[in-house]
Amino acid sequence: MPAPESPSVPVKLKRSLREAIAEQVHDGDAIALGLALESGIPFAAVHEIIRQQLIAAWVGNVAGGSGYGFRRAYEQGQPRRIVMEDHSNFSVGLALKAAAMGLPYLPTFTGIGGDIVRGHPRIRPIGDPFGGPDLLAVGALRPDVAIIHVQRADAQGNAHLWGNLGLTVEAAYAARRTIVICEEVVPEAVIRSDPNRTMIPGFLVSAVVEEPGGALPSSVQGYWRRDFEPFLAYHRTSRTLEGLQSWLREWVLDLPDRPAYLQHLGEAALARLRVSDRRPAAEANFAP
Amino acid sequence: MPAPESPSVPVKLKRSLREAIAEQVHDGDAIALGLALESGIPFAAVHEIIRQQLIAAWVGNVAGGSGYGFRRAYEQGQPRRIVMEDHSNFSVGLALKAAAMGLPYLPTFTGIGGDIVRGHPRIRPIGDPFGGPDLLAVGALRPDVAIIHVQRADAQGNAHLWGNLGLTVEAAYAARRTIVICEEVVPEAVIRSDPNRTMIPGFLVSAVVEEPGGALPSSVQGYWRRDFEPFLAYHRTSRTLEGLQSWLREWVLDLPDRPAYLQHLGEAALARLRVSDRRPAAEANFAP
Amino acid sequence: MTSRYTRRELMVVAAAREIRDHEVVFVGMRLPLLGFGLAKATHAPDAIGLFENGVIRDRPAEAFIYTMGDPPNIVGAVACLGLVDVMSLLQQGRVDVGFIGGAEVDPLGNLNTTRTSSSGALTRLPGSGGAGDIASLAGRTVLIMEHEPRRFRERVDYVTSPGHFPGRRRGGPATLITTLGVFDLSTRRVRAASLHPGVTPQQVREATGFPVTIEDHTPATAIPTADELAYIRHADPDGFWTGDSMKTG
Amino acid sequence: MTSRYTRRELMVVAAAREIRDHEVVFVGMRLPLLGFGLAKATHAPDAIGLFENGVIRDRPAEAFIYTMGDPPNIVGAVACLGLVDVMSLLQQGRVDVGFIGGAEVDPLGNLNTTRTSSSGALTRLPGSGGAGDIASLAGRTVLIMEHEPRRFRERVDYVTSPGHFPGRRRGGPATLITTLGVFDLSTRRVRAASLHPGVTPQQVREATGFPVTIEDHTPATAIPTADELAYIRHADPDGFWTGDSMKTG
Repeated sequence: MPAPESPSVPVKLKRSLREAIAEQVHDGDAIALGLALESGIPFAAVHEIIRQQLIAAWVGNVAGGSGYGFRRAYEQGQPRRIVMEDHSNFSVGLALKAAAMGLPYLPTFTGIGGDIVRGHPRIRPIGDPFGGPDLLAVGALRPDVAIIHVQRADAQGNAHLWGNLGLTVEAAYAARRTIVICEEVVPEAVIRSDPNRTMIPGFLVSAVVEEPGGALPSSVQGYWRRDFEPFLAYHRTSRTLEGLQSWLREWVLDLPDRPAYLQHLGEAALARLRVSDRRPAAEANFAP
Repeated sequence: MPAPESPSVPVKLKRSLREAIAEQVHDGDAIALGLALESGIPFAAVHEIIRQQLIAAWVGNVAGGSGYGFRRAYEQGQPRRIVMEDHSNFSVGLALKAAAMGLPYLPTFTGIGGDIVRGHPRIRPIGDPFGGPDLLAVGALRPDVAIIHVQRADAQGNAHLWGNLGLTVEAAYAARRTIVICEEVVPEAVIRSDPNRTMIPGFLVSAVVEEPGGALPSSVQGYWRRDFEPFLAYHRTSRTLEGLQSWLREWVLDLPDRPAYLQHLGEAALARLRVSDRRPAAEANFAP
Repeated sequence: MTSRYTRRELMVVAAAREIRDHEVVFVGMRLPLLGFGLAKATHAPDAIGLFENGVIRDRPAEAFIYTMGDPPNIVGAVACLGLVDVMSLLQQGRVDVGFIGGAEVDPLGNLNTTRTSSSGALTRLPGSGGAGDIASLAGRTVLIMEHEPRRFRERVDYVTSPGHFPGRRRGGPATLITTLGVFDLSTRRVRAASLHPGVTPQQVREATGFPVTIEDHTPATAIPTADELAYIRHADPDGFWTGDSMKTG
Repeated sequence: MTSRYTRRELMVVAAAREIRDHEVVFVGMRLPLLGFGLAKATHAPDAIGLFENGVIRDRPAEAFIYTMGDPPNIVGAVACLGLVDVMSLLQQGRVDVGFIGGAEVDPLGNLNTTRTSSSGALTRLPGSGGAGDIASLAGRTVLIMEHEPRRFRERVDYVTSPGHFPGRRRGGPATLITTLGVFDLSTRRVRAASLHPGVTPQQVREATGFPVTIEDHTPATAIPTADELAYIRHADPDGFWTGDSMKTG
């Protein structure tokens, strides 16, 4: 029997988020995150990226509520100018889906007649070879890194995600590298007990990190409620650049990591946010 | 408060498969079934369609093992000529997916350089408006009816399906009407306990029927093992047209319905095929 | 207008009335979400609600939600799919009606939620979200707006969500619900269907930067019934969305 | 050749050797499935297997399976997606190697599984299944065939699974494993890499309807080790696929 050429499993499981970000995220990378819209936003990773002084070059879609920091950057170039590629939710979804499907583009009817698609760098007119009306082709968007927060994963990155999905699956398929941040690293048998729950197969995953509460103040179904107050506080404080900077210091720069963030939040807040009741999914029997 | 205009829920839940087929399947309809490839094939529905003397006009894809009945029809026009539109698994999947996405076609690289796509009625060359290499456009395939066998559904047709999926979801989205055949009709609360397991939302479903064992001799994860012997027996018997006809009489035409089929199969066979062990999926907590 | 209901409560009632029974509704947050729940509780018990994050519900969430991704909006959903899945159903034509809002509207029902220079300086707005998709692909759209002169413009600065235009494949704006009245946009002209109680035609004209047809017999918007108000106040107990201090649109 | 292994067991071993460690493999049924399991058990412990029905496994099923949809193939899978999902990963270029078979093959590695008139009358074959997709989209393909003159043709009747052709974007046939030997197709010429023990060059030429390069120093295919045979007989205890009575391809 030939000796195994490479017996060692590549070590995807990282000791810390810091290690995962340092290894997987590089300056100038296009990063896809916040993919489930309002839940499971990997804030711990975002804070780590800010601490590591990296700059995301591209903001694809901003929905819901105007962000003062974003407006200052866009309107006044403060602290620096950002370049915006405007999309609708569907068009950015199709851009990721095209990359996920290994295609240069996907056709769509969305956006026709509006200004988003006019002169758009990623959207062009395309005909229908079967003689129907013209469509738009949305060019593939392949992020360098997708950062995804899930409930549980095994050490190989096979990830169980439930509740809100949004564009999470498309982004993991589309991205060159995917970082899975999970509430719990679980034994392989837990994942294998329900392969239909595996939204991201491990062979697409570059790094796995266990970081409980890493999505706060956004929610994680079955683990964390949404912490509404910080969203309002950030909105108020970020009205001025000084306010934003002081908020950044308090909640990001002066905290070494996520456990320190949770400690700064305080036990009372954590107790209020942590889900302790159970509403289990009805049993699905996989017996063969 | 205005009086409800139409308070009654449309009754999707049918008393029998016969009623569902008679109401939803019409002569000349394009029917999509066997969508999970080898599991969950709605044989009870197929037998009912044969009993009701309807003819499917289109066979899209035949994989695995040559069928003598199919060969006789194709090669010799016996008992009648069938028209074949050849596909690969991916191209027929993309044809359904295009309809599911509300598009006239989807682009792909599959099939280039082969004979399947040459002069194909549903596949045409298409360019890439972003300057990349040419692709093929696979035209949308919108079945009149999709027939799908699932583990459980509520009376509105919201259907939980797990295990093998194949093209089931695409077909239910693409079809004008979908018939859900389930092992068990369950209370709404069971479905709602795990909305990520709902592969087919009820508003896409026209009829729901409870027909335990309706997919035999194919398997249903957690409910029925695959009955291997009938596949071999059919293969042997259908070598001649007479053999096929006698098989049809024994297993389809002379049996009024699926319960009679199960009885004809016999208790010993059912005991061997019925899954009684449990391998439950790991718990997923949906508590908010 | 010193009655016992707020204008936003009246708008929720008007939104609910735009939903017919058995319809598939693309539900937004804020007032349309309440309108969907109210319609379900009254004349449209079999309406189905789709949310752009992938959630499909046939009844409102049991608890108050701030965003459609909040965990209570998942609990009790009939399905929780992905964004592209529900958008695909929308593109297929399976959605009868969708609700959208904006910072600016024009007579063709074009909405701007991207950027404006109306105040002189450039103002960046949040962007499309799903609104541009609903405007493009729903069977019809209902627009919900704060009725102010700077928002009602002859031509919006930027068309985020397209209204009526030549060659439109499907749908288009049907109704515009504002803080002053309900307007029919289905004919590509803006015609008042009803003015809210106490609102005069002159008030509407002064707040509207383009011509609007108001007939002599234009009725008053039907005021909320006690049952309707009870539903709204049960669903929004603190008046987070329907109190007079909350901005719509 | 009266040794203690069958030709099909030898072919399984040859198939396993085509899989490198850490590779993503599009696994078919029959011999390639056994080859994947054998590779995992020996030199490629970290290979990943994709099945066209949507299943992703990092180890073979615990029980014997007849089809990839059999319940034991779901149990213990790392993921169970849809067909379009795994085909999308294939189209993306995430699959290193795929295994396919056919009724006819030609020197460019074109495979026919659709229809043939080679025997005079029209014979309808099962069709592509996923083979045409694997041939089009995998990083490289390994072909597995019964080595008979009527199957090895100068030009196949119908190209179900395209081999080498000008303008190919990616991949193409790398290796052809037959009942007589292992052949290198990567250079667009058919060159024997090894002949199975006891097989003569003349036997191969007589069974092949097109020119094949067989060098003097062409080695014999390495015979299965005891451990390899033990694995195969554990996985296929009744010789359903690897017994001498079972046809390959």
